[in-house]
Amino acid sequence: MLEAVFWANAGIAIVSALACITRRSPVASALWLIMTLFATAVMFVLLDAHFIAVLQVMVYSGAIMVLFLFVIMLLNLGDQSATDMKGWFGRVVGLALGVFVMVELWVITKVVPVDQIRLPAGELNRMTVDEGAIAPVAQVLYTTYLLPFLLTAILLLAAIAGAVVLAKREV
Amino acid sequence: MSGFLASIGYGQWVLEAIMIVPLLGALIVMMGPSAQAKKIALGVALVEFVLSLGLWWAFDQGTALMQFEVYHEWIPAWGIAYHLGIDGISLFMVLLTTFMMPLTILGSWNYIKEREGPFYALMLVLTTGMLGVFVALDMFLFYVFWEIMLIPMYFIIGVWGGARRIYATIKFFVFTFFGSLLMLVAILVMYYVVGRETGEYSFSYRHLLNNTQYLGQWAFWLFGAFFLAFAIKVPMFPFHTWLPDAHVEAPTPGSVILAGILLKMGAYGFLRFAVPFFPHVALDPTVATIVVTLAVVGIIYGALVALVQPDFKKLIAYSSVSHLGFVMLGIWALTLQSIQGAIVIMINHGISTGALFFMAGMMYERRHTREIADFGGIARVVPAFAAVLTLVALSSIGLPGTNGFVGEFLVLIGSFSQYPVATAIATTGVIFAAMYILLALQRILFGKLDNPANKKMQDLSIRELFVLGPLVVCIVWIGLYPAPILRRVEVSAQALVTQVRGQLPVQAKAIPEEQQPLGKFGDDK
Amino acid sequence: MIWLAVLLPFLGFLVNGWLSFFRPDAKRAVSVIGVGVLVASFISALAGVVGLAGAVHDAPYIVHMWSWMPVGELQVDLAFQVDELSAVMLMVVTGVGALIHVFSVGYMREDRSYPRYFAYLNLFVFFMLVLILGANFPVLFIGWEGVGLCSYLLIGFWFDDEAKATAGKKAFIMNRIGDFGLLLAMFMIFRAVGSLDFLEVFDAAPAAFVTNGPEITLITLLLFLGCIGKSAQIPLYTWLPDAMAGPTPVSALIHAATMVTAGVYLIARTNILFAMAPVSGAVVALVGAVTALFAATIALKQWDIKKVLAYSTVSQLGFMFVAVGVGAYAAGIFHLVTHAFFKALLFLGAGSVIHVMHHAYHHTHSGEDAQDMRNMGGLRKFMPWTAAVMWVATLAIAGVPGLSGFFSKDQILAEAFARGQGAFLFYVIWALGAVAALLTAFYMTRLMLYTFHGPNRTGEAEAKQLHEAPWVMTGPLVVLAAGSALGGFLNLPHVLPGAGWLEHWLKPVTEGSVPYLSEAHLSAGLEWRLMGLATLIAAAGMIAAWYFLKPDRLGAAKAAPAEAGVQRVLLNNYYVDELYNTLIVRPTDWVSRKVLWRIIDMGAIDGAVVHGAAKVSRLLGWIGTRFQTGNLGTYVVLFVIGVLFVLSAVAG
Amino acid sequence: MLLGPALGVSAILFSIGVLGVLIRRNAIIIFMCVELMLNAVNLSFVALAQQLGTDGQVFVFFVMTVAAAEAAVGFAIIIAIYRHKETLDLQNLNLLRG
Amino acid sequence: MGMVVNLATPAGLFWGMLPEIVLTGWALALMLVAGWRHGGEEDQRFAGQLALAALVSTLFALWWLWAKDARPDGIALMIALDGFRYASSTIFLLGAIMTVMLSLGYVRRERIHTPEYYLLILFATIGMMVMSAAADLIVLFLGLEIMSICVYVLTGINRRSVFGAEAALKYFLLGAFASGFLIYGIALIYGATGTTNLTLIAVSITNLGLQSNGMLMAGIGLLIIGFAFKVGAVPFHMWTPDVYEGAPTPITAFMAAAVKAAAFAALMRIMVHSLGESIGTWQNAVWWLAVVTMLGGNLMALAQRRLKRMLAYSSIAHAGYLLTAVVSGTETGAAAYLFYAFAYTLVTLGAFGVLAVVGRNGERDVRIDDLAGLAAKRPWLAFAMAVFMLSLLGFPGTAGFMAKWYVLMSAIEADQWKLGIILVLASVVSAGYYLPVVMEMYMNQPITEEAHQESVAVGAGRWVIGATAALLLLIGFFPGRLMDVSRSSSDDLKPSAAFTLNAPTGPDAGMASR
Repeated sequence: MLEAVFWANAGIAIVSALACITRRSPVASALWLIMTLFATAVMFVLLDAHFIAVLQVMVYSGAIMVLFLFVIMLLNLGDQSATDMKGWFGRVVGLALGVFVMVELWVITKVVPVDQIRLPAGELNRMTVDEGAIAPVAQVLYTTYLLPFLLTAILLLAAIAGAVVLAKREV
Repeated sequence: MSGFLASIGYGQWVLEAIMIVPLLGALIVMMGPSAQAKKIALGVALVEFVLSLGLWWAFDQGTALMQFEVYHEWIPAWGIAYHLGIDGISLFMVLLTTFMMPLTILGSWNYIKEREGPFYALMLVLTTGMLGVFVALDMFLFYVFWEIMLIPMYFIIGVWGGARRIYATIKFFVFTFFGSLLMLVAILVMYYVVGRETGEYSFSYRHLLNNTQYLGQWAFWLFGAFFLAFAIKVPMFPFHTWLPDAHVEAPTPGSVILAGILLKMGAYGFLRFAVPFFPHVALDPTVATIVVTLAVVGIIYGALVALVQPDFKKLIAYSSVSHLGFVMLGIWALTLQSIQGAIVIMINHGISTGALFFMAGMMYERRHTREIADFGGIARVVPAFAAVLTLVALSSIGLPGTNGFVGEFLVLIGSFSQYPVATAIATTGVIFAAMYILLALQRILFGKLDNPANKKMQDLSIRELFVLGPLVVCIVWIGLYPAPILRRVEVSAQALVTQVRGQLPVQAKAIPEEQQPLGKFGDDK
Repeated sequence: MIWLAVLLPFLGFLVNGWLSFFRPDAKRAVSVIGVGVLVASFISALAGVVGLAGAVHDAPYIVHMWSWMPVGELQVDLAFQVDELSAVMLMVVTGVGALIHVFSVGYMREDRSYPRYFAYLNLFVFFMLVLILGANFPVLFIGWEGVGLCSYLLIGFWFDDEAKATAGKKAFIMNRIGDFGLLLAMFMIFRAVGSLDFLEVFDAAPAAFVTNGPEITLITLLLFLGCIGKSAQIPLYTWLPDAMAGPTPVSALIHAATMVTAGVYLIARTNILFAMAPVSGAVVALVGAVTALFAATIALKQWDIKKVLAYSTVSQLGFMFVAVGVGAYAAGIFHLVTHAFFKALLFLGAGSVIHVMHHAYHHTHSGEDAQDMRNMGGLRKFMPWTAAVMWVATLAIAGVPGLSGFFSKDQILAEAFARGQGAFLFYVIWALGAVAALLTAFYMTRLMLYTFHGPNRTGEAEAKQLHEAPWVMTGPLVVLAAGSALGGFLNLPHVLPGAGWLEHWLKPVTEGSVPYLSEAHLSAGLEWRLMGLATLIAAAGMIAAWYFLKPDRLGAAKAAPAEAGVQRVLLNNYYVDELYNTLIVRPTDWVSRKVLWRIIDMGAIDGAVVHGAAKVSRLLGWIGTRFQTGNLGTYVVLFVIGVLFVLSAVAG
Repeated sequence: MLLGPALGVSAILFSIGVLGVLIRRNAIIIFMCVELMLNAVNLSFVALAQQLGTDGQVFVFFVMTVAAAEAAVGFAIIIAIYRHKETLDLQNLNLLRG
Repeated sequence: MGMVVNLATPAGLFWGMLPEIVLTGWALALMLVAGWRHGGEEDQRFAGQLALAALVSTLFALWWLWAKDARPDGIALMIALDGFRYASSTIFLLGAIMTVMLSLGYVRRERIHTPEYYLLILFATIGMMVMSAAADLIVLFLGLEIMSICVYVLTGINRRSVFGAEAALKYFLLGAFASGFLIYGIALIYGATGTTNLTLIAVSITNLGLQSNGMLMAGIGLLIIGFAFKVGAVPFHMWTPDVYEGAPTPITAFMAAAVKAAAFAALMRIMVHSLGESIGTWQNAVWWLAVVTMLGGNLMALAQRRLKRMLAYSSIAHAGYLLTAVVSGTETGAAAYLFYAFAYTLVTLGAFGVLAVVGRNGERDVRIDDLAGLAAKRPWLAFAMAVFMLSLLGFPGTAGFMAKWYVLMSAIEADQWKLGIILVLASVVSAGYYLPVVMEMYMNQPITEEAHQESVAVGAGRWVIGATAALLLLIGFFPGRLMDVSRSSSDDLKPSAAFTLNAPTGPDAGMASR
């Protein structure tokens, strides 16, 4: 059952991703990307990452993609009729390379983690049941990963400052 | 004399002094007024010469050990030290350098008309650099000096040179740089190979020399790198093509230094490093055949190409290729006579070719051309010039009684027992030398004085006589009485021959302590 | 005392050289010094020789100056060796040299480079003395090359004339080719013996070499190569005729009497080595004989008076080599001495003729050739002294009995003939020599006829200017004439009383070689018959010349018809110069210029490798930057290619 | 259980993102493709987290933050370039080259 | 051992991150000031001075920590406290300081009146320091992103310049693209080893025998790709010339020196510390990258006539030399990196400083020929530039030589002598474009009489040029001290045997040590 749902969503994600990179209109691309993100969120849930799935929907699909659409609209790119795809040569080269990357990644990532470092089966699911969806993540985030967490603050601050300075209209 | 030198502790400070004096001089020259630059520089160079002259007496000709050693830690973590010393082989390279420098400065008196301060400062820096190459006893230090004197030379050619100076400088630089960088890799490989075997990581020349047996299979490749670096500098055929361009474009003092001293560094490198470090490779029949062949080809080839040069400086440049071929032959024959001969040729070539370049410069100063065809019959108007040029030319072709003969004769007679056929072919070089030099002499000095511009040529001035006079004296003196030089070189040359030949019969065998020609590292410190 | 004899000319050179720069007009001082040092040198040499003769000696007298090249086993001293052989040479060089110096005072009087001339001449004598006195090969070599240098300087003395400068150069280079052999011989000797001192080498030679072995043969052949160059034998003889470009006294001194005989001296000096290598000896003799004949044929048809004498010199040197080649060292030296007298005399005589001719043409500003015999004729009327002494010399060289040349030449031929019993080759050599002697008599008579006899062809105006040369020039001629006439008594044939003085004198030098030489003895009868034959030959040559040549019918040079056929070939020296030019000189130049310089140096090394590497680097760089399109698409494509590359590298 | 498949899907999605970058010329769409790649990485993290512990999920959190920050700066840059050039077609943005 | 810091406690974290915290504090202060005072030239200079003060005080904080020789208690979690960090952070800070000094004059001339300019430099510096300090791949990634984002913006900060905008866009898109590979690599390494802690990765690899684990190899490969992009290795270098050309010159210098150094610091730490034992998996890849980068950078630089672009390509070549140090995978390599980065920072700042002086408005078009005769008009400037060029060339007597020598030593020590030979051959090629600069300055005449009239280094920029040139020469002749520091700073970069043998592995390893 779970596997069926996973595979269905995997299919959706892949198809939407393909659609995303092939649609003419940026708006359509953006929407297809959102579709991929949603399908991925479902897979997150299936992989016992409930909190992350929520974040995925809220932050990614919600915030970031809205930003995309917003900018597309702002720059009035929505109705662009001419495709921005490369010519056939570029597409063939791109396709070939993309396929190669895929094959290569596929070949060398088939290995799964060795047994010694794996949690007992269903451990994460049990933790979610025991502690709720957020606590296991939060536990780690605010203790072990406190420093990176703080760094994200600096990251966002820098990004804000940068975005402001670039987007300011006056010169 | 030696008593007096001992009383002032000459041996302790002389190397430090001759290394630092030119640098200080360069500073003063830079700081001082440009108009006084040449006078200060000349003074410094003379002081330097006088300082170094004491080596003649203070040098102990009874030992092959390094003398006048200077040792300071430099980068102790890597076993790099500022370690200097002189033996019979380097003694005359040092003296040649300090001898040529005042003359060169005097010779550039009127030739250099702009940016005099920097020019003379560079000349003085160059002095230290060249001396450093000859006295360094640490491979790292040697490499630094080896490279660093490229820079003053590069500027001297590039700033004060002729029309195609840019091309010439970059060619000169890149050729040398190419070879020396490979040598750098080789030095490092030696450092690690020897370090791993002995547990002592050091760039000390002695340390490496005493442990060459550990190099094993590496030796061949290491030798190749050293060979390339030195062969380019010498220059050996077919690595010589930078030389004519550099010589032609360089200002007179540049050419003089280049021919007089810089080329010796390659030969010195062979004598000091390439051959003693890798005796098995150097004397390997195949390698020796190749080197000797190249040397002989260089002798003939340089002479033949010199024969057809329309440009006097180019002719001299190619003649250098020919002369240095004799040096290489002598080094590779590795007999006492041939090694000593090679060293004498190195000295001679500095003196004779230096003088030739001076005279080419004097011609250029007067007529602003170096084309042989633009001259002719000038012996009538400049008899003193003609006389000196003839003498120098005769020295260059090795007329007995001049210095040129002593060197060539010793090399050839020493080499004959090792490579009779090659020596026989090399000996034909004396014929070709006569051909090109006499042809040039004839075209420049003799014939009809038909070019009106030549009729107003001035004969040698007093200053120019002072430049050429010491060289002429040396030509005759070394030609007739080279024994003092030979005696000072003998023990070191013998030690070299013994050391290299001594390693030959048995592969990879440590030399017994008492046979080692050089003291062990740091004994006396 | 001997060192004084050497030093004085050198001092003369220094002083005269100094004067040539700073007091070029001080001709009187130059004359005094230039001649004075020679005379003083002669006197001191004479004193030395007399001392040597008087001493009871069993070894040569060695003067060590200083250690020259002490390198391990090789110990070369600057040392002089005085023995019987060098004593003879010493006398010839200083004696004839002094006479020629005196002659030069008159001959060069009007030259603007007078001091320079004497400086060179003094220097030459110095080097010649070093050559003959050197106690080892390298010191000999100093003199050997030094005289070459002076020859070069003096041939090109009037260097404004391109041709003269070229002639000097040619002489030097050809000499150098010979020196190459000498050098190699030295190397081989050193390798075999471990020394280059004459005494040590000659002492060690019997033990060090195998008689008739390849090593000694090669050494001697190489030594002979040196002699070929210096003494102008086939194939390196062509410089000597050209060397006539120098002032005539120079031709007399250097290119007739002294320097060119150095080769003969060297073989005589190293007689033991040659004796041990009979093959080399035969080669020497054969080359000498062939050269003698060959040069004589060319001399037949030369018009330039000095050229005739030059080829004659080459020919006579050939005789000397026949002598030393067959092992008759004393005979060779004997001919050397007599030849010095009569050939110097001939040259100096020719010099006075030329001097006078030149003077005459100079006076009328005529561009005629002062040396062409076709412009002379009947000069005996104007210059009786000169004509008379030159007749003495001509008769001597032609081999008229009683005169010096008769005895020396006859001795050589006799010695060669004597060896004929051992090997037929020597009969051939003898025959060649005999024919050459015949031709000698012919061409010398021809020279005298055309120059001094018949009508005068100089020209109306010029003839008025013709007169006898001044006493300072004729004086030496007379002295030399005496030498030419009486020199034969130095070494009379065995069949005459008081025979073989010179041979006896040279015994200490040559006796080492005696054991190796084949016994060659002529019976007295045969010797008499050979002498008779020689007389016949001389007479035949002279009479033939007298009979066939008609000086009366000869026209002046400018009116002379072009030569044809064999005559033209002879006139042009068998076109040997042209042959050398085509076969050696021009190919060398072409190869050097086109192949070595243009193709290998500039093309292959510089062009292909050096510039090629630079260009390839730039091209690669340029190609690399072509990907830098500014277009992000390209960058991404390369990026992804890089990704594949890295992943493969990691996986593989 | 689903680790292998999830990693595979992740690889495919990542490759599609790369492919998108390769074949598109519009700056915004290329940027979207980069987001797609990041999303694929997130899937890997989450899949691995199921086996290795919640650390992986935390990493996803950080990646999202980075994506957001990049988005902010990216859009600012895009707007800036749009002001100059009135286009986002990268083919027309090649003043700098060679 | 000096001060021991327990990084699991907030106090420990505070002390361990002191320099970064100091700098962040200053950055926040600057942000406030910028919000309050922005617009005029004066304000801009004030911001610059503030930034200078920030960086200098951070440097002192860092050195304080260094002097205390602070060491982590047990395995370094999240951040490392070791000499390598201190030394490399010092380099970034020095680079940033000099960048700010160069900028003071530059922004005035170019009328860039945005105080965020300095703010972003500070943030970028924080990112770099975090990168070199990171003992965890995630921290490293975040540091890298902080740095990158700031640099993207800095590239395009001159909003009047269309070149700047284009450069920023290219840099940003490719940078984000490369980040995707990097984070994917981190994910795979995490998957293979179960941890992102650098020490524990090493432990896992050794204890679990993961050397030929496919996922790990893929992860390493992707990680290398990410870094290769940041350091500008061929064929991931395509952004470098465009971005260097388009960015304001001091920022170009900053990117060439500090950004590159930071990326190398992180790469070096990972490769030596974490992956030193599994060198076989990645050495080949980096070897080839080093080769093509050295050759490619040098060859392409040969084709340039524009100075800034030429320096950009030359920086690619230098990345190749540094990759050579990485290939060795030894502590000597790390030490060589430190030395090299220091020397290269000096020379880059100096050279771009000269370029900024010579360039005037629209400096992207300064050609090599434009320097003709500089020596006659501005001898000291030309001298400094000559020193920089020779140092870049790696000529003895300059720090550049010692740096290259050190790199060569590390390569040959690791028996990579072939790479050494390629390195020196590439150096020979580089003579073909560094030397012409010197030649133009010294051996040619100025094109016009008026040339170089305005090329006067003023203020802080002059100090930067002078000081870097002097330091380069000084280090060139007396490198001993700096070499000792480099060596001692990196001699504990490999995880000590105590960790690799005894530390637990497994899902709880991280927790256990926590």
